[in-house]
Amino acid sequence: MPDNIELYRRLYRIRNFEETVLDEFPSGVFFGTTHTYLGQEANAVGVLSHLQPDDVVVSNHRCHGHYLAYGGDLHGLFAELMGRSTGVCGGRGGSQHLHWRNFYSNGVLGGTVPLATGMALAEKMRSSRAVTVTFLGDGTLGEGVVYESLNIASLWQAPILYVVENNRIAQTTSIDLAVAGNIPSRFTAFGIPCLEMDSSDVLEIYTAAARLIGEVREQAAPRALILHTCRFGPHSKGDDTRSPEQVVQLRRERDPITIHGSRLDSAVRMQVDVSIREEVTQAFERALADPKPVLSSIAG
Amino acid sequence: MPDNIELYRRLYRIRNFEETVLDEFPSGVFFGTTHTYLGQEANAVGVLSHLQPDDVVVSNHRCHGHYLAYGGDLHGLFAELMGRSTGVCGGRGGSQHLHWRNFYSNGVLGGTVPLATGMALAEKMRSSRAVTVTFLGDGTLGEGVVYESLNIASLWQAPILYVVENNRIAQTTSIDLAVAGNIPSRFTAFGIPCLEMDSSDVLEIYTAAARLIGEVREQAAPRALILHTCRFGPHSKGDDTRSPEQVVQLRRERDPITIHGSRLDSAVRMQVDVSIREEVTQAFERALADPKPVLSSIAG
Amino acid sequence: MSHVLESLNTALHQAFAADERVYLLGEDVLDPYGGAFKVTRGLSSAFPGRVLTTPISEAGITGIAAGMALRGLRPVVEIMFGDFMTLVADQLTNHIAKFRWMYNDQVRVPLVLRTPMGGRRGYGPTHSQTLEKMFLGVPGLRVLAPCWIGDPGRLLAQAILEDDEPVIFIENKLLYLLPVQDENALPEFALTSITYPRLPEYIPGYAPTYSLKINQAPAASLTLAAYGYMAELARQAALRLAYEHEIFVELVIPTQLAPFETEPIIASVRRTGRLLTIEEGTLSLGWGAELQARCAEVLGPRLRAACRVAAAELPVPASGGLETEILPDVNHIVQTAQRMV
Amino acid sequence: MSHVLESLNTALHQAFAADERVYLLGEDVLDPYGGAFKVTRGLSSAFPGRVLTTPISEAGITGIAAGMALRGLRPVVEIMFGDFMTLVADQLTNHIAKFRWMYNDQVRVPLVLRTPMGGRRGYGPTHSQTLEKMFLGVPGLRVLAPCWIGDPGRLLAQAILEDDEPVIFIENKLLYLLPVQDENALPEFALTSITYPRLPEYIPGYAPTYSLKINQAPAASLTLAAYGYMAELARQAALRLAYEHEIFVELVIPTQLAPFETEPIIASVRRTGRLLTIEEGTLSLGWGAELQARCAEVLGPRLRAACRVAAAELPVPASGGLETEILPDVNHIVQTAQRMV
Ligand SMILES: Cc1ncc(C[n+]2csc(CCOP(=O)(O)OP(=O)(O)O)c2C)c(N)n1
Ligand SMILES: Cc1ncc(C[n+]2csc(CCOP(=O)(O)OP(=O)(O)O)c2C)c(N)n1
Ligand SMILES: [Mg+2]
Ligand SMILES: [Mg+2]
Repeated sequence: MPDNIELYRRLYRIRNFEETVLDEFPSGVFFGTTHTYLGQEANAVGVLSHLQPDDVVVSNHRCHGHYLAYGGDLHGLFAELMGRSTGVCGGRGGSQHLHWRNFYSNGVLGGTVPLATGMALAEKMRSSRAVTVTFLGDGTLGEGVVYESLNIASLWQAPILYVVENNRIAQTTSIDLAVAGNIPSRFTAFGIPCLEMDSSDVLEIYTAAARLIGEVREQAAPRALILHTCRFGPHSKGDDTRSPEQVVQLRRERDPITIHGSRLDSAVRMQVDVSIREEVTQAFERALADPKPVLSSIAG
Repeated sequence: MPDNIELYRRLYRIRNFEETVLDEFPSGVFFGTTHTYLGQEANAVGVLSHLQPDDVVVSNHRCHGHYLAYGGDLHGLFAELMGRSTGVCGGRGGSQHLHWRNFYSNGVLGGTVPLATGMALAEKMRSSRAVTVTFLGDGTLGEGVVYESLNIASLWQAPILYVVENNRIAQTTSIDLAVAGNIPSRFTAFGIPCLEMDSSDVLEIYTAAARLIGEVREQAAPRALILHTCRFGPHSKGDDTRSPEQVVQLRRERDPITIHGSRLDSAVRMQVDVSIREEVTQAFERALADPKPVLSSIAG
Repeated sequence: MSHVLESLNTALHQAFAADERVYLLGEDVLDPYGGAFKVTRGLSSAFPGRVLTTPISEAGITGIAAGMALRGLRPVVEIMFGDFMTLVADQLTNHIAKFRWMYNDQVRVPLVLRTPMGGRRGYGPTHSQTLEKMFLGVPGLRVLAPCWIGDPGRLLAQAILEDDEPVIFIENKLLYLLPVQDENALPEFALTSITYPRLPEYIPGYAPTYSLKINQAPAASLTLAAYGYMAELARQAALRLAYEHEIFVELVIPTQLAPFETEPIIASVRRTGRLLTIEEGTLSLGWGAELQARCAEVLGPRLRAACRVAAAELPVPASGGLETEILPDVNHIVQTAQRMV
Repeated sequence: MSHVLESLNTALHQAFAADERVYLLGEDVLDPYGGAFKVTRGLSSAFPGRVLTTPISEAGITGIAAGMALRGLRPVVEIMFGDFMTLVADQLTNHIAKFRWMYNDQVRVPLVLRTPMGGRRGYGPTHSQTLEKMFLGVPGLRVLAPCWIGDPGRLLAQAILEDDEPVIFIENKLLYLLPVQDENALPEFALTSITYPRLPEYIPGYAPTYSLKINQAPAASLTLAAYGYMAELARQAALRLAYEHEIFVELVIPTQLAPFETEPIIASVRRTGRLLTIEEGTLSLGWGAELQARCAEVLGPRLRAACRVAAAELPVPASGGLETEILPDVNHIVQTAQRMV
């Protein structure tokens, strides 16, 4: 198990990366748009810290945190966001379309869920004992293909963990306007056991995930983890329709960095902060100096 | 309430129509294929006997029984199956694609469910107090758009009754291979109250439907009725992969015609049988004499 | 001078005011956000209860809108990004487009499905496509594309209020902020607007085709055909061709993409003998393919030169320079035109 | 002599035997039923555990197969009717077709999606369409169509075992029961088979284009292009044109529809000056549109006559006579050819 310092490092790396992204966006270094993981760091770190090298992750539009918690390289991600040929996808994918080792993301909501389910099944068919973890938001529960996937995952016992990050909002739409009934039932209705957790504490999530990923691996069967969580930033950039007070309160009460950071000796923590900030800055600077791809230089 | 004789008449009309369809198919009078309603007659009759003139029905590939129970005309359906210009859709639709008054069917599974949901919402928006009833099979629960619809029906409180006809088979695929978890939970997970019933008795179904349709109408809210039922015939024609013994047993134990027919005086029953057979035969003969459409005669 | 976005937004307000059967369904369409591209801004405040923000269920809401349309309402659906039109392909093709004919002309499906298409914003492969070509060949669908010329808002309002057929309404993202131009705003050009009064279900003034010629120019030797935002690039190219290369063109801009009404384009090519089609989607089986095929069929050897400018046959990359390379631009148009005459 | 159906079925058996990474997913594919059109017959008995009958979830199973393909397997998906391809449009377009390029060529998606298309069986508007045209313009997808000529099974086996790109494999329903014909079985014709060894990812013998000329006939004055079942109708038309009207044609039959490899067709049109394309789908933006556009682009006025035979732009009706009227047949081909020369 990664120690508290290491877990903190992972959390803060995501935090600092995402803050840098939002801070630097207006300067025009990045292309397109972005969906930052601010506030949800404990989910990715708590869950993905259990992964073994062969395990597979399928992520969505809000993928930076997942990618970094998976072990993805800061520079490769900055470079991707900046559209450089050194980006993890050579600048072709951009923020939402990442692939690195066994990590995959795509920007069409819901469509990644059957994909992940198929990957889990393939690993089972190939007897690799690898676990597949896939993330989806509360809003993504609106997409029908999610349920097609849950049904088949249950019928064929896919070794997959579905992680719902319920931040109670989809872009600007509150969960009350978009999710009828309740989330756990949507998994148990298909025969997929489900654990629900309302926490921003990486240790609590880590412990819950340990159990579920263990079950997925041992029993080669699907599980779901519903994480009630908080989005601190805008959906993408400058598009937060919630009241500032509401967001301030979330940041005060539910900050994974604060919660877990308090477990560290403050000098140690400061040292980690400094080193992470440096790591992030260096990756940013390095990416900024990298070349951009041109069509003629790449295979059609 | 229709009396027992009338209910029987409705059941037997469907039975005799469908038997005629299967009997006559080899003679080449019909186009394409067909999905008969044999064995499930009590569902359509039990539910649709509650409809008021403005109510709406959305049906699927197995629509003959729904259409006839809705009050649809025998000759128009025969003519449609025979591709005559007097068919309910002038021969353009054929067996799976019917429209008559407030009755609609289409042959792409699942896609009719949002359609029905939207119709129900439209009736609510127009304050018509009309109820929409839609039928779907157990196999159709595989389609994701069904869940998109349930979610929205629940959020927006559509006045609709979803009737699942669970004959435990989809074409040749047993429910065990296709439906994980359980059916009622798939509705309650979205906040849609649900009643389950394992019966081929039209009176039992009629009573259950009375309650649900009443609730849908009074509360302008969605409900689901799960009817465990039995398909007596092949999926379409000559494609039954079940053992003949199994089907014989179903026919012996679960025949809606037998169950309800036993409530009638046998002389009365015989009289009804004769008159229905005549009605069906006449409709068949009349349709057979009708002209076929030609492109030049119809609007592009 | 108002922008295309404003024009469309105003048209929605007018349509809602004019007919209470008009509803709108879409993701994140409520105020204060007012939709991802703000086309619906203010609508939910002005018409509460008729602007329905939906779960993320593109197929579901399209099917629901179809049901509403079949039962007497006139729904408008917003699909947040045109890339997600793939998710509604079944509802459009196997349900909405078929009902009228399959049900023997007994029903109508007056539904408008609006969606923004196009790249040049760095959104990457799944948020930058121009996918309308998938639907231009589906019998039973009308596909419209407003332009910065004429009256985009009127096109939308007519689609919502007067057209009883299902309409797909394609809005290019970069078009939104272009100022709407009428005749007077285009002093360099002579503008003609053509409609089709002979069509069986003709609606006066609906879905015009525009034709632009440079004032006092010699006879055109090339026809350019383009729609939506690409018509603006074609206009720029037309000026450059005239002033820098003395190549004079006629630019034809349909607002109805499907069903194909190619008469004005063919009429122009009869005069010029050459057709250059311009579109933002990928080349193969794009809008231009059908135009070229129809011209070749009708004109035979009188079609002396045919070319298409379109996106390279690749996903749209996120990286800006790469994206620019892949999408068609004014240079491509100018260079291709030079090669053709 | 074996039928196309048998040839495809045998190929599946061979592919399963040759490579244990091959799996098949589809609705009702288990024995004894063996699939709605029996193409998978016997497969589940011979390879239990690798033939997966699925719920009715076209999008889901296609996405699942894509995941399997990305993780080292070689899945085959059967979509029961091609009409339901609309349900997998998103998986194909925004996921499967994009992964390789969008992920910077780091992955491959070796998946084959098979589906039957076509009418003439009275199945009506939602079970009779020819919809492949929706996917012919999607960059990143290969679309193949076997024919009654050559070796349809080999085409399928190569797609499954040798091709690392995603393939859509279009099987016309009436094609299934046609006997497979090789050179010797077509005594009236000279048969040439053309492949593209210059393509970057060339697989020997894969996806040939066939060319048929009547033996000892004068120089052809018209090129017919057709694929799948329509190639059989075109063959019949070619004979009638020759024997009844002394019009001699060259018939070109590609088995790869997309990406478009038009060289053999253009080479033929260079000789004949005339191109008649024949397809079962509705006219607008069908396969023929792209061919005609490419010919017009390359040949300019040397394309003396261009025509397309295709279905009327309507849903396919259930009523037999009406269906026949709407779908293209030998008479349409013969009449159109007569008008062209
Ligand atoms: C199919 C599809 N529809 C719409 C969108 C646009 N979109 C991107 S993110 C988003 C909200 C997603 O909400 P949720 O699933 O809760 O994830 P969160 O953003 O809260 O992490 C929307 C509507 C999309 N990318 N894909
Ligand atoms: C989208 C779609 N996929 C597949 C089919 C082919 N098909 C027609 S009926 C059927 C089985 C349906 O089973 P179920 O929903 O249980 O209804 P039942 O036939 O048992 O009444 C299938 C697979 C279809 N019509 N539409
Ligand atoms: Mg959310
Ligand atoms: Mg069933």
